Amino acid sequence: MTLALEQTLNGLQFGVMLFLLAAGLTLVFGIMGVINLAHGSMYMIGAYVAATSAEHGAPFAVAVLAGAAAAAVAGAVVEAVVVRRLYGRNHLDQVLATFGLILIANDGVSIVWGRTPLEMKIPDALAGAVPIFDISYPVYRLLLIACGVALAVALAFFVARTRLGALIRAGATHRELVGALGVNIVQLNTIVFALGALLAGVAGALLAPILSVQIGMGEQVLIMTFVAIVIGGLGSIRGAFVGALAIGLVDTLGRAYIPVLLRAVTTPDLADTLGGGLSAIAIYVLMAVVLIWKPRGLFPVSSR
Amino acid sequence: MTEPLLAVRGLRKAFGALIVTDKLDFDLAAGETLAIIGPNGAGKTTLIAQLAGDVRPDAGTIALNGRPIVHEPADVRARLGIARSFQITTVVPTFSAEDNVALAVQSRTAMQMHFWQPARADERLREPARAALERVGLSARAGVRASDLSHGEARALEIAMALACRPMVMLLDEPMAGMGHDESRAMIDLLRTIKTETTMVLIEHDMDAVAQLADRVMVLVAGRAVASGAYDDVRRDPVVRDAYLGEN
Amino acid sequence: MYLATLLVLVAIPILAAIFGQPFWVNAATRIVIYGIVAMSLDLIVGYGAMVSFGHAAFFALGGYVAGILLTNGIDSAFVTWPAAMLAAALLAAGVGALSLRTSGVYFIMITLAFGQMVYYASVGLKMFGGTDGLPVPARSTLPLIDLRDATVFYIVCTVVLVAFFVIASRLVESRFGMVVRGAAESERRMTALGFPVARYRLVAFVIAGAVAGLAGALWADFSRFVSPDMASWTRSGEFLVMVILGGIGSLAGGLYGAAVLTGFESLFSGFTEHWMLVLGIVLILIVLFAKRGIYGVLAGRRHD
Amino acid sequence: MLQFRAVCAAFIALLLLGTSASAADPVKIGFITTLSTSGGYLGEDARDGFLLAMAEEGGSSLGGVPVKLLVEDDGLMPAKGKEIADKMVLQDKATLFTGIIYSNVDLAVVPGLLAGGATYVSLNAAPSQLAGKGCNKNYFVVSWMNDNLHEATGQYAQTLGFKKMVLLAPNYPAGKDAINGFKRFYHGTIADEIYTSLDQTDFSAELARVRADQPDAVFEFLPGGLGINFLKQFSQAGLKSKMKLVLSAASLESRIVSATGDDTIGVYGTAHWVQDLPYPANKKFVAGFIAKYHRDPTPYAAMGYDTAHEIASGLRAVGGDLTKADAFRAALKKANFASVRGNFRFGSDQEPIEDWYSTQVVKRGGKNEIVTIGKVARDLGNAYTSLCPL
Repeated sequence: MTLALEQTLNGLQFGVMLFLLAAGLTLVFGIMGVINLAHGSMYMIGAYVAATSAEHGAPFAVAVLAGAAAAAVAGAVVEAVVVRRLYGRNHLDQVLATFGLILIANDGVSIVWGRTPLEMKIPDALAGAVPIFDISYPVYRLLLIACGVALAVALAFFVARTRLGALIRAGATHRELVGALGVNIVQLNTIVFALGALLAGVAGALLAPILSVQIGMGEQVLIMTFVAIVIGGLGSIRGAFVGALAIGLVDTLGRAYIPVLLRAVTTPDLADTLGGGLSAIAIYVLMAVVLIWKPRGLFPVSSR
Repeated sequence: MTEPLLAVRGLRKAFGALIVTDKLDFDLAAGETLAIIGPNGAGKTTLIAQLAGDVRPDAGTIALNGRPIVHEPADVRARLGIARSFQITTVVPTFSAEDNVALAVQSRTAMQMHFWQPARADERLREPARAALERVGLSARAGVRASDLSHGEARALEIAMALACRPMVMLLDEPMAGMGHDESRAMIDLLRTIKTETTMVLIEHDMDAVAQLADRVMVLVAGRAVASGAYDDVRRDPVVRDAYLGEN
Repeated sequence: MYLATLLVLVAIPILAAIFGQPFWVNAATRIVIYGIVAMSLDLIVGYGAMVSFGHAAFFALGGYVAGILLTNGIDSAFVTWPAAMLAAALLAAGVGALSLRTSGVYFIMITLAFGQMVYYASVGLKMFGGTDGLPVPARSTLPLIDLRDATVFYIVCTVVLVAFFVIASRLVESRFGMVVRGAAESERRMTALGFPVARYRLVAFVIAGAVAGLAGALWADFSRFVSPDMASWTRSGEFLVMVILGGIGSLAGGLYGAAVLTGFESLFSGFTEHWMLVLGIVLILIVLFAKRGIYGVLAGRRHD
Repeated sequence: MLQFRAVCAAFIALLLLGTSASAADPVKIGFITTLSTSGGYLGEDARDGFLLAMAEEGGSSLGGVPVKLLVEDDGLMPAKGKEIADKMVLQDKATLFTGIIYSNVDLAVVPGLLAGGATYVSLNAAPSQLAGKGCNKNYFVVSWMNDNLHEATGQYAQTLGFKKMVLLAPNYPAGKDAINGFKRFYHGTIADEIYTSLDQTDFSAELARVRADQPDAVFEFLPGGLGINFLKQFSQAGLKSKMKLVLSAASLESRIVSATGDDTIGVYGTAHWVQDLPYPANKKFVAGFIAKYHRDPTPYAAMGYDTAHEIASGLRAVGGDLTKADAFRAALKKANFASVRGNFRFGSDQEPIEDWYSTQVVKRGGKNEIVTIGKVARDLGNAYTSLCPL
């Protein structure tokens, strides 16, 4: 039982972090109709800059902000230089160009930082573990859950209650209308793109102390992020939240329990073989099932 | 008494709280041209969509030649003989006009897949396609990309495609929408020649066209048929005048 | 242009012999096999607007089927190649039937999901080597023709390529092809005309999958090694890059894309460790400025 | 016509670029290694160690023989490695190879090279398939036989007296081998064997299982980035105070230590080479490496360096003439060079016989270092030697 609680917390933590990435990706798709494979690179940049800032003595919070800011700036630059030219182009062109951006980002990072993974320490105040019932859970992971949920709430508030948020909502469903209102679409796009990159950068910076900060970290998480937003329905922030949590939980609980369950019904050797494979594909099976059941995801956005 | 070609009974469709088709019953006799008129939002296009199979009704039956088709998807209904034009021209934009009509000719054998013979050199497709283009007056434009046709030409192309299917029923959703006066004239003349040889359901706002083409007029208001009959009778119906024509 | 391409294909082994560079034949064989896959992918992407992000799964399955048969001593090409095609076709039928319920980005993602499932399945199957891959003991055999000879094998692959090019060229101009192409642009219209669009698409998908499977079998023969990375999503991505790079919807473009991507790597990786950076920039420039890829550049303005 | 010319011109350009690379004289050494992906730094260190040895001779020769090192990145993909090998054999006519880091690439590449008559000197991967019955007269292993890596760790865990352990490895053949190797020398209770995915970054689910199992100690074989993530998360989960970690050399090296900070302090390890080994060759290597690259060397760097010297000894004996195959082999087999590990020689199967050390991470002068504690095994060979007909 306590194991289940711990695994659920782990799944939640993974899910909310995935949401930070998914929110940006789904907004960019919803508003600009762009598939941005380079979103993972923003996450990587956030992590690298945060880790480097921390190494040069920046306090933890400052390092995270630096990472987020760097990702936002990178996002704005990428939008202005490349992505802006991809609006209205077909998805294939977008995939190819943003794939090119991934290559540039990865090689760029290896030129600046080298290939050795970077380390970022957890601040001492957050390093311990707290007892929850009879398990002790890392404070830092609880903080991640809290940050993720807080940012999700802030984002929901921002989209629902602010003028910019209203434009973003309108933009997701009625792009022409927003243009007709005399809003500077070019600027709105840059802002949204930078906002998405910022959230990805926050995720990268927050996860840097847990994960190794290394080249290629963006692509691993990118695929999962796509799975999450596709499950949720492209363009839907609510969908991204549900999808990200579903992925977080299914992936974590799958890894925790599929091998154990299999061991109960087959030989250990077969269980290990199958278990590893099955838990790795669990999220893809989930996505395929959702799409077969609802071809436009759980919360389809009407206009697209 | 002969069986109606198309029989609609108790058709109902709602989008949430909005009822767009409300217990609709009507028949269509072979050779008849039925015009459906009504104010915007009366549910005309949704009705066509339900007849064609693009939208599933919540309740009711549709029978073509006595065969229930309400559960058949759009492509099956098309093969059973329902051809349609769309409110917004829907053709294959990068194909030439002749290619588009040739596809319509080919659709008569839609279930057969031929993988080898070049379709563009196949006179069994091209010859009927040219004939259909000729009928709608597009012979000179046969080789032009559909997306390069003028609006009126593209509408005529859709009619040619519907013709080339040799359907039992043609469902035409505002064939004259967006046309200038002369284009409309030409289209009305074209449809008059066609109506003698097929059965037609026509949505139209242009009352001139309705007067000239329709054997019978059905007036839809908020999803319900408030009147049905010959154009002149319907025009004089006080309910209709009140709900619809009175606005003019 | 086709004549020149054919001439180059024929000239390669001759020039390789003259200059004493047997590696050219080797490199050209690789390009030809990738070209077959890219062409098969172009058939569905370029003509059917079915952007499959899981095409490598069919390539890998074909490779594994041939590899497993060869490992078990069944070496007639009349068995290994058709078996690979059949297996890939069956997989494509299943994947296609489920995936074609979706469209657009959702189709991209669901094919990716199925691709990942195949990938993890190949990783999990330890009896076939798992991540270590499966060494293939010998090439398939044909009567009278010695496939062990590099040049002969190259010629056979080229014959397959040219044959498929001819077949595919006829296919896209046939009645069947017109329907698939029409549906790519206006699914509504093709449905309203009475074409069972999903069935046509499925047939196209299965043909493409089967040919990718055949290419996989050729690859197993060629490299005498099959491994899960044949099925990885990055491999699927590379195939898409080849198609777009070469010129989408041009069939022959697939070969050019394969040649450029493969050639690019072997040329630049010699000069600089950071060749991926260069590739990234080139990809972006091609998307932004050469809209019909290499084919478009070579063919000049398209006529129709 | 224009298009025709364009295709031909492009092709000729490609040809010219291809031929320009083929000048003849120096001995070509194919160095196929992993430079990208999360395992990229492993190959980078191996290459840099090798280059350091070359630099001691001025940078372009080994054993007084001019050499040209052809370095290419296999991207951790077996098929890619094979592609590169084919190219180096056919285009560059290389007959001497080294560099491969990962066993799966090794198994795809090396048998083909050996079958073609080339010589392979391994600086890292040495899977069991190529030991024993699979041995070959042209195959030399300077580093370790894969099993040794984990056998030594199993031995050390046994010596440390752990009663109950949990073992973790990625779900791939080398992972299974690691766990089997460990179990060959460790005889306590094994509470759980956990297999992870090779591309996994978060180990929270596995750590929760470890916590529930309550072992005395944990053994993991998670090389490169995998290990960094695991060690950080292990410490963050509060498990470090509850149980010990005992790791093999692949999972505990200077880059992992530097990337995990204080999370590795106190962790036990085993290695055949440690930075603080007192041999003169090692002192020279460590000083030279730090001076040249400004970072601490890993075992991969040490093995790159040793392998270069081993190849140098062979080249010197035949004056760079690799057609004298028998003489070259005989010279290689003598291992006539001063290894950074001190005691090193080849067994009859041309796999190493060497000492293994126990290590621990300690903080020394503000820096975390892996230090030698003692010897776990002396002259450790491998379990397959008797099966090798050589």
